[in-house]
Parts: sequence; structure tokens; C-alpha cells
Amino acid sequence: MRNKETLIQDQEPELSVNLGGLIMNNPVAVASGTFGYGREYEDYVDISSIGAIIVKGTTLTPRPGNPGPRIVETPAGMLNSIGLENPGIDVFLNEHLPYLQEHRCTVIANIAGNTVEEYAELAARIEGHRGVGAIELNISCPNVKQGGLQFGTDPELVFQVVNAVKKNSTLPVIPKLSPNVTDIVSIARAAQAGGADALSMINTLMGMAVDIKNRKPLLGNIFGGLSGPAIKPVALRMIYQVYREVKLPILGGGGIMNLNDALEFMMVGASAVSVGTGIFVHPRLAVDIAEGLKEWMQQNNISQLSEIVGVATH
Amino acid sequence: MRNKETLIQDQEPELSVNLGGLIMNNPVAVASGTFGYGREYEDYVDISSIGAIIVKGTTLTPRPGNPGPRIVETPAGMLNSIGLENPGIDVFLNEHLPYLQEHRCTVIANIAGNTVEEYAELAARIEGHRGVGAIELNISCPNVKQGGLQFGTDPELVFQVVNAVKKNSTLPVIPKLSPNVTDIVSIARAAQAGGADALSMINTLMGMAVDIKNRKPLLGNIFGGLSGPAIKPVALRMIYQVYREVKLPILGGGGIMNLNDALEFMMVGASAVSVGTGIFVHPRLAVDIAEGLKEWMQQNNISQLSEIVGVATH
Amino acid sequence: MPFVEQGLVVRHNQVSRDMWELEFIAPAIAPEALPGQFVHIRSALGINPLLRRPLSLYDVDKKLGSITLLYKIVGTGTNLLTRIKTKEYVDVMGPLGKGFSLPPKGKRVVLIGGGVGIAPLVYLARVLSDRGYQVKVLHGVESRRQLVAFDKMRQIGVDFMPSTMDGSAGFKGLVTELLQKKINPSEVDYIYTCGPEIMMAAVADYARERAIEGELSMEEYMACGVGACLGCARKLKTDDESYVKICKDGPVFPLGAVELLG
Amino acid sequence: MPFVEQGLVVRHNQVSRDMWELEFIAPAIAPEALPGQFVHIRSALGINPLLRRPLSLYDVDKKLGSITLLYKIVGTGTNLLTRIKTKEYVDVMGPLGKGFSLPPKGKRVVLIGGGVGIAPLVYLARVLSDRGYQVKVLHGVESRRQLVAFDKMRQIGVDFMPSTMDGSAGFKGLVTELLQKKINPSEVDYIYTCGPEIMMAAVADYARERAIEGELSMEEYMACGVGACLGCARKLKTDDESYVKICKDGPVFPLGAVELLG
Ligand SMILES: Cc1cc2nc3c(=O)[nH]c(=O)nc-3n(C[C@H](O)[C@H](O)[C@H](O)COP(=O)(O)OP(=O)(O)OC[C@H]3O[C@@H](n4cnc5c(N)ncnc54)[C@H](O)[C@@H]3O)c2cc1C
Ligand SMILES: Cc1cc2nc3c(=O)[nH]c(=O)nc-3n(C[C@H](O)[C@H](O)[C@H](O)COP(=O)(O)OP(=O)(O)OC[C@H]3O[C@@H](n4cnc5c(N)ncnc54)[C@H](O)[C@@H]3O)c2cc1C
Ligand SMILES: Cc1cc2nc3c(=O)[nH]c(=O)nc-3n(C[C@H](O)[C@H](O)[C@H](O)COP(=O)(O)O)c2cc1C
Ligand SMILES: Cc1cc2nc3c(=O)[nH]c(=O)nc-3n(C[C@H](O)[C@H](O)[C@H](O)COP(=O)(O)O)c2cc1C
Ligand code: FES
Ligand code: FES
Repeated sequence: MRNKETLIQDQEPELSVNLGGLIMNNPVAVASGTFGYGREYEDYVDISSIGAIIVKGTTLTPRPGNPGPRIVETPAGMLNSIGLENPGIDVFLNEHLPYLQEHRCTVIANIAGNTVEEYAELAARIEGHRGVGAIELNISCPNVKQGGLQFGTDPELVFQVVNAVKKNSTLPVIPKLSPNVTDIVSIARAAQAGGADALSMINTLMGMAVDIKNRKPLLGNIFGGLSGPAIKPVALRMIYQVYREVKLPILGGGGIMNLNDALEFMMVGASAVSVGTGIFVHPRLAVDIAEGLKEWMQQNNISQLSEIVGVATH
Repeated sequence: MRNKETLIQDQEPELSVNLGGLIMNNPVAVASGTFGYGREYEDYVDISSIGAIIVKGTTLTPRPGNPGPRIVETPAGMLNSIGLENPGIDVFLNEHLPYLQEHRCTVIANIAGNTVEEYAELAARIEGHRGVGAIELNISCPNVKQGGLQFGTDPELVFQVVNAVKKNSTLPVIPKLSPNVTDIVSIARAAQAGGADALSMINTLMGMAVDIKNRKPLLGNIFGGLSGPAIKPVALRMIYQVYREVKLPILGGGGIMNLNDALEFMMVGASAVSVGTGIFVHPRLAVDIAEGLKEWMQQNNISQLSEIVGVATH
Repeated sequence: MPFVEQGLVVRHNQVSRDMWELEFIAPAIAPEALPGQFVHIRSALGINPLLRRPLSLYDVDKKLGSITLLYKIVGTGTNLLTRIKTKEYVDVMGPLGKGFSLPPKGKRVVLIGGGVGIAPLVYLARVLSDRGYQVKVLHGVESRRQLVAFDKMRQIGVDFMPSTMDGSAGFKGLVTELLQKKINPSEVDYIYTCGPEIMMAAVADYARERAIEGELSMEEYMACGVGACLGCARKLKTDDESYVKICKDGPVFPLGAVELLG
Repeated sequence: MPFVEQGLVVRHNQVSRDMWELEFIAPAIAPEALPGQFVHIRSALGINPLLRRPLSLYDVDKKLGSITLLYKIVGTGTNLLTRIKTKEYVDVMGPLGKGFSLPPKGKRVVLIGGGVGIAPLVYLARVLSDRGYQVKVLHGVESRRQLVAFDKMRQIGVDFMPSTMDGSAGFKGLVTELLQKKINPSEVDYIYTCGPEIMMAAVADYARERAIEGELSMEEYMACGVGACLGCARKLKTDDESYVKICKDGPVFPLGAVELLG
């Protein structure tokens, strides 16, 4: 929607961002678990033009995932309980990464472990593999050693995981924070203390749905992660809180469906954004938002994204 | 929607419930802050037929509330930052309560304090006033003594507040749990230890929205409470978790818009439910759901609500 | 007494690039409806949008029992509203709020509308004119095509003075300039206004300086529409502690009573 | 190659109490579309419902470049879908999934549909019939009014055998009873089926006992429709660790390959 009265700048606005060391051509990434390994969407969009592809969460050994149903739609959102189905880190590195590298994609690996050691080991395996630009740490997994408590809900564990991964990696490390916590700022601080280069937020809210006809939980796994527009207000609030207290770049997401949503995230402090659930509706969403953002910057005489990042927090 | 093949029972199904000592004629209440003091909706519905009217949160002294905008719509939800505007406990007891008593309403008072002592004092003031059937404790308020930390996020404070109120009251005491916590079960346990007669859950999720045109938070108070269908999956999950661990009756709510939603809540363990945001759309929602529930029970040969409460948790 | 009813849509047409008129039969609400009051309507079934939308009574036909709304397309709700077809039903709650009060007999009144703010002034003009008041209506818009109330105002028989920013009809410039330049304040006893707050603030200043009384109609985000949620709060100018509720204490207030934005 | 395109609706009509046919022009998708594949469509703009809905290719007219869907009203999505009018556009993604395979030339095939499960079998019947296979179609419904594919099947020219629970047309009883009682298994070389899982399970048992090969078309809740989200998982019978994805590995599978519910 071009406004005729708007002055169009001569210079092209600068869309590229440095996210804690990872250079993205534009600030719109696709979220882990929603874009597979890229090739699933190759027919719909030039995947190399996406800001960054965060691939499906990867574990040390293959995981079959949870019994179904694994997804269900909820008001303005969806629940998923995929259960981290994935072929394991070796298959990712040997079979999926080469494809993404060939297509010159900016790739963020997403790793998940049951113990601090597993995270460290995953980072070590990735180290040296060309084609991975950064590591996102999914810390919303139950920690088997601590009896299933999620890593992402305990500042001390967050510190340990980030720290262990940093020791084994030369890549930018981006912990992905769980929103299911009382105090998101203390988690973000722990991540920073552990050496995080940027923060990714937010992962899904834990929720459930009931099949009233059969009088039982709808998901095979009972609980699932809530994503989509429903969680946007919570995501914005947490990013706002963290941006003001922690000086790390933020990759923000949770319910982004269009350019305006992306702008909301940037204005509360996200240097870059990710789209997840929105992809299922519009496979081209990431690049469409990036293009829309460029046009919006031109119309609003903004040459650098830094002019709007966090502007609503002052 | 009556199914012709269904056997209709001879006996009327029993809709009344005992919620920790409070007898409700039917299990559908209206949530605090969404139904004023009842009279605001007297033109639309016979307010005496509502399961329970939970009145607007009341403090010791009058509060003007927050600057506007105070509300904004979000995907399948809304944010509010009313800021507990209310005329104070004395005006409630002397001006609003008599009206509700005259109309033979089942009334639950909702109280909020800045300190444990304020909660205790509020309960003492209510004590002996006929017409109040139970006390709901809004523990999502910042605790001024502890530097603004919310009562509802700290098990120790929850215990103290509930305990102090119980000492000053002969009424059923129903703490209303905040969902903005890592571990809802530990909060529920603390409430139980403090002597709670039932639990109300959930209050709103903390969120925000951005006015991208003016590049600032949309609400005058920046943050607000997210309510409506968007939060239903989170509410269901928390009730499910608490129902399995804590043996107290639960007043469940968060996004209920129709009978099916109410059934979902009962099946994960709510003995009674509350409708809040839904009232704004359908002023008669509470009684409509209660009537629908009766019909549904007849169609499904259910004579007691206990047959479905928690059925999806086994 | 207000009601929730299903209004049968008898007319629904676009009247300018971004404005529509919606007329529906509301046998319970229409007989009670006063100028300045509003209805709270569902622009679509389902949960998107979730809340009702407040819209002023643009016109009321008490014989037919119909209510007409004039609305501007702004976002999701008003966009979806355009989809409702004649013979379908629209879920309406009303009449809500406190309407305009009528000045003592014989007073000469001026109605000043900005853009879609003309909506509540048409029904008001009709009632004032029916009761024999001398009524002048000033309507400020961008361009003549937005003078959507022209026919109604002519039919009612009031003195209608448009202003357009592009000069395509009537006075060229702001409606407040029209007021200042073309209206003799000594012939004005009472002012009603509705429009952007910056415009209403200028009208209020004009009236205060000339000691003319009047009323304005305000807007604020609303959830319940009946004073229950305390969402639509605004500060009074006289009292810096408490808030009025636009839906219940208003939407009509004395000029200068409420703090305006901008 | 699959596409996302805006399909111009050329026909949209109710064909039974709860079933509708929707035909739209899809110049990119239609030429590629194979029997058994599906499209992923948005039943309304906005975020309610949020996700696309998977619907089988009921019929494809390659000359016209049109696709016809047959859908049953189930919940929000299919309810809202009925609102789309001719000359409007529908947002479609497809063709998706692996369709039916064709058996060796000369094989006698039987298609067994239950309820709206007839949808993918019409386009399949058309293609099989075009290629000269001898095709029998069994369709089980509650009552004759639900035999919505009757005209199409006659036009295609296949042997159509209905079964109704109330006996209002054809065989009285379940379609699996019709299969058992009226079909000579020695005249059946290949079976295709789509319908409730309990019905497909019975068909699969029937085929296994008689060593007849065949395929079925499955349904599962879907988000992406392209194998990216791993949401539409089902267990294989042969392998108790890993899951297939209905959207990408299916929706068509060999009879007996996948675990069925009920
Ligand atoms: C008493 C009253 C009378 C009104 N009368 C009219 C009228 O006659 N004609 C007309 O065109 N408009 C009128 N408005 C404004 C109208 O309510 C909004 O334009 C409309 O709600 C926008 O809804 P939306 O979904 O299209 O916009 P969105 O921006 O998508 O709405 C998002 C939210 O903001 C609220 N909102 C947005 N703008 C306004 C606003 N200006 N006032 C109040 N809430 C707003 C919506 O109700 C909704 O809750 C009136 C408002 C009030 C309070
Ligand atoms: C490959 C495939 C082909 C299909 N072909 C047809 C067809 O040709 N005609 C037809 O009428 N139906 C078909 N279905 C089923 C159809 O997708 C569902 O009936 C429809 O999605 C229901 O949407 P709703 O919003 O009306 O229902 P709701 O119950 O409100 O939907 C809620 C959620 O559940 C999902 N859902 C509900 N039922 C089903 C189901 N049976 N299968 C998959 N997801 C479901 C919806 O997609 C949505 O995400 C097919 C399903 C699949 C997977
Ligand atoms: C189907 C699905 C699978 C997901 N898998 C992962 C995953 O493997 N690792 C991870 O860190 N996040 C995962 N997520 C979370 C998303 O990456 C994202 O953080 C979340 O969905 C919120 O963003 P959205 O609302 O834009 O979808 C998954 C989300 C969905 C919907
Ligand atoms: C406008 C508004 C005001 C509210 N005020 C209060 C309050 O004063 N005290 C309280 O305990 N909860 C308050 N709530 C929370 C509701 O009682 C309810 O717990 C919440 O809205 C979730 O339910 P819902 O989704 O059905 O609205 C308020 C909610 C809204 C929307
Ligand atoms: S909108 Fe609820 S008090 Fe005015
Ligand atoms: S629907 Fe996403 S993998 Fe099948």
C-alpha cells in the first residue's frame, strides 16, 4: 500500500543485519520446525533469499517423535506436539546441510539435548561444517538428569548449557527462550552470562485442547506448544522486558503473520524476526515481509533498521 | 442441537455445585472485572440466575485506575490494563452489595491488596456482611513490600496471603492463580497449604501491543492482561496439571465463549467455570451456557456434573 | 431499555470510497433510540474480530423501526462488516450511552462534523429540526465525494454548509476555519460537534472564548459498552483523579468537560 | 510442481444437506493434478480459521483448467467456505501428496467409498475409465440423497453400485457388506478405498484375506501440507518406530500399510 504523498528516498534502505555475528541479508528468518530443511518449500519460494533458515530441531540420535494427533488448531493459533522428530545430527549434517549450502542459504542449526553434555557434543559435531551460520539452542526440552525439568526454566541450567556450547563452538550461539517462566529477564541474563551472542524469543507456550466427544486430550501427547497470532501479545511483552535489561540482539517471533506484526516486534526490540506458523498459511511469508519492510522503510525515510529497533521502549 | 436418537432422561440433571463450601445453582459464573457489580447488565439478563457473580476487584481504598487506552483487541483476545479502578471496599459493601443481595444473586467478592495485611483487612471488613458467598483473592497484584513482585508468582507469598485471609474469614476462600509462572502446581500447593477452599484459574497472561503508527505501546500502561479465546489452551493445560496434583475444587476460565469451551474446562478438572471476555460479546453468555449444559447432560445421560469433571485427565 | 437483537438488513451500500451505510430493522432498539446514542454491533460471527464495534445512530426511522449506521472502513471489523448482505441479520446491542441533550426552545444551534463524525449529527439534526429549532450544519471533509450526508441534510431541511480541503465543494479549508470566518457567533446559542479530537478541541476553544455552550461526542476503544469493564476511560478536565467512561457517562459530554488528545 | 494460486470460482453449490461442490479455475495446478492428490485451501481470509484445509481433488477438467472439490461441512473452516461466491477467488495450494498408482493394464478394479470419502474416487474413476480399465464403484451412504457422485459416475460410465443404510437406494446396509455379498472376489484385481477408517480397515481385511492388492487414502490433521511440520504423522504397520507423513508420503498408501484407528 504505497501512499502517494510519501517521499521516496533515493537510496535503497539497508535490510541486512548482524545478529550477534551472523550476517543476514534481511531480518526475516523462518522458525525452527516450520520450514523443515528448506527443500520442503523449494517449489514455492527462492529459499536462498530468506533472511535465515532455522532448520528443524536436531538431536544427537534420531528421534521418532510423538504419537498423533500431533497438531490441532486453536483460536488464532495451533498446538503442536511433534516431539522433536528428527533424523539425528549426522543425517542433518551429511544429507540436509549440503543441499542448503548448495542453494547458498543462510542456515541456523537448532539443537536440543537431554543433558548439558549432549548440547556441548552437538555443538562440537557442527563445528567445522561449512554452511552453518549460527546455532540456536532449543532449551525447552526436559532435562533428563534433573528429572524432566526444562532447561529453559532454570537460570542456572541456562547458564550451563550456553556456556558449554560456547566452549565447543566458534559460531554465534543463540539460546531460544521458553516463555513458560515467571521471570524471562532472569533467564535472559543467565544466557548472557553464559556467553550468548543473541537471544531468540519466544518458543511456544505450553497448552492443551480437549476432544469433548471422546472426553480426552486431543493431542496424543496431551500437552503441546501454542504458536500463532494468539501468542503475539505475550511475545511482544517478553521481548520488551528483555530488550530493556539485556544488551543482546534479539531474534523475535511468535505469531507474526504480516509486515505490521514484524514491525511491532522490531519496535519492542527485535533486531530480526522469525515466522513460523505463518509459513503454513503463506509459504512465501518470510520474503514477502522482507520486501514489504523495504518498501515501508522507503516510505518512512528509514535507511537503517536500527532506527526502529526498540523505538517503542523509550 | 438435540439429537433425535438420544434418550432423554426422565430426571432433571443436577446443575448445582458446591465449590469449596459455596453453593452455586449452576456452575457458570461471570468473571471479576467483566460484569461490573451486576447492575450494568441487569437489562440483558436475569442476574439472579447466574451461577455466581464475581464482582470487580476491590481494594481497601478507592483507586482511579490506569491512564488510557486501557483496552485493545488482539488476535482472538484482548488486553486490558484497567489498573483495578474501583471505589474501595466500603462503597462496595454499602452501595453495590445491597443491590446484589436484593436481587438474590450469588456473589463472590474479589479482593486485591498491596500487602498481606491489606488482604487480611479486606477479608475482615467483608466478614459478617450478608450477601457475600465467597472471597476470590486476586493475587496478580504487585506486592509493594516485596518491591513489586507479584504475590501470585511466589509460593511463599501465596501461602501467607491465603493463610492471613482464612484467619479473618468464615467464608470459602478462593485464590485466583496467575498463569505467568513457571510452575503452576507449586503455587496451587501453596494455596492449599494456606487453607484455600477452592482455586480460581486462570487470571490473564501478561502481554502488550504496539501502535506502529506512533511507534509506542498501545496501552497507556504499556502492559496489560491477555484474556479471551487466545489463552484457552494455556488455561486448560494449567487446570489439567493442578487437578491431577491438588485436591481442591477448581473454578476454571480463560477464553470460554460457548458450551463446548465450558465442557473442555470441566473435562480437565474444573468443577465450575467463569466467563469473562465472552460477556462483552454475549451479555447472556453465562446463563446460555448453563442452559446448554443442562440440555447436553440430558442428551448424554449425565445426571451429575461430577461424572464429567476431570474425565479427560484419567 | 437496551436490548440485544438480530437486525434484518434492508439496505447496505457504499456511499464513498471508504464509507458505507447500513440500514436494518431493529423493532426493540429503534423506538428507544435517541440522537447521540450508539449501538454495539458484531461485524462478523466467530472470534475474529472478537469484540463488538461501537457505531453511532446515523439515522432512525421510528415508523419503519429501522436504524441506519454510517461507517468508515478502518480495520478488520469494519472491513468484514461490508460483507453483510441485505436479508441477512446483524447482531446489535443498544441503544447505549447518553445522547445529546436538547437546548431550551428557541435556541439557534450549529452542528459541526468532521469526516465520518457527521454520523451522530444527522439523527440529531432530524430531531432538532422536527422540534422546530433553527439548525445549521457544518461538515468538513477532504473532498466533495465525502459529503455523504448531503442528501439527508437537505431532506431534513437544515442549513447545510460544507467545507472541503481541496475546495471541490463549499468553503475551501478546515471546517473550524469555516466556523470562524463564515459564522456570526452572535447567532449561535448552542454547538454540537463530532469528529477528530483535534477538531473538537478547536471547536471547544472557539465556544469557550465566546461563552457558547455545547456538547461533543467522543470515541474510545470499548469492550463492554455498558460501563462494566471500565475500559473506555478518559480524564475529566475538572477532576484530575477519576475517569469517566465514554460508553456510559458519554459518549456525549459538555464541550470542554473531558480532556482531548492532540 | 505445486503452486499457490488464486482460483476463480466458477461454480459453488450445495449438493446435499451437508455437502457442497466447489469448482474453480486453477491454470497452474489443474494441469499437474493427479487422482488421489489434494489441495490445501484457505476457507476464509484472516486468522479464523488460521490454517489451510486439505481437500481431495474430486474432479479435474484439464481442458478448462478447473478443479472441483466435494466437501462436507464439519466445523469452522468448511462452514465459512460455503460463503465464497462465484467470481470470487479462493487461495489454493497444490497439487499435494502422492496420488493413486495405476495397476497393470487389464486389471479389474473396484473403488469403495464411504460418505464424503467418494471425493478422490471420482477423479480416479475418470482417469481409470479413460485408460480403459474395467471399473466398479461401490458407494456407501446413510440415505440416497447423499449419493452425490451418482451423476458424475454415470457420465464417466463406470458400473456404480450404491449402498444405503436406510435402503432408500441400492443395497441396504454397509458398503462393506455390499462388497462381501455382491462382489465376486475372483473378478477383483485391485481395490481403491477412501472413507471412515473403520470402513477402510474392513476393506483392508477383506483384501488381505483374499490376497487382493490395493490402496487407500488417509486423512490426518495438517498444518503445512508439504512435509515440513511433521504434524500429520501415522505409524506404519511394518515398522513400529518411525512415522509416515500423510501429506507427503500419502495421502495414498498400500492397503494394510498404515495403522488405522478403530
Ligand atoms: C461511541 C462511538 C461511536 C462511533 N460511531 C462511529 C460511526 O458512526 N461511524 C464510524 O465509522 N465510526 C464510529 N466510531 C468508531 C468505530 O467504532 C471504529 O472506527 C471501529 O470500531 C473500528 O473497528 P475496526 O475493526 O474496523 O478497526 P480496528 O482498528 O481493526 O479495530 C481494533 C480495535 O480498536 C477499536 N477502535 C479502532 N478505532 C476506534 C475508534 N475510533 N473508536 C473506538 N474504537 C476504535 C475497535 O473497536 C477494535 O476494538 C464510533 C466509536 C465510538 C466509541
Ligand atoms: C488429504 C485429505 C483430503 C481430504 N479430502 C476431503 C474431501 O475431499 N472432502 C471433505 O469433505 N473432506 C476432506 N478431508 C477432510 C477435511 O480436511 C476436513 O473435514 C476439514 O479440514 C474440516 O475443517 P473444518 O474447519 O470444517 O473442521 P474443524 O473440525 O473445525 O477443523 C479443526 C481442525 O481439524 C482439522 N480436521 C478436522 N477434521 C479433519 C479431517 N477429517 N482430516 C483432516 N483434518 C481435519 C482441520 O483441518 C482443522 O485444522 C480431507 C482431509 C485430508 C487430510
Ligand atoms: C510444528 C512446529 C514445530 C516446531 N518445532 C520446533 C523445533 O524443533 N525447535 C524449536 O526450537 N522450535 C520449534 N517450534 C517453535 C517455532 O520455531 C516458533 O518458535 C514458534 O512456533 C512461535 O512462532 P510462530 O508463532 O511464528 O509459529 C515449532 C513450532 C511448530 C508450530
Ligand atoms: C476488562 C477486564 C477486567 C478485569 N478485572 C479483573 C479484576 O478486577 N480482578 C480479577 O481478579 N480479574 C480481573 N480480570 C480477569 C478476568 O476475571 C478473567 O480471569 C480473565 O479475563 C480470563 O477470562 P476470560 O478469558 O473469560 O476473560 C479482568 C479481565 C478483563 C477482561
Ligand atoms: S466499554 Fe466497558 S466500560 Fe465502557
Ligand atoms: S502437514 Fe506438515 S508434515 Fe504433513
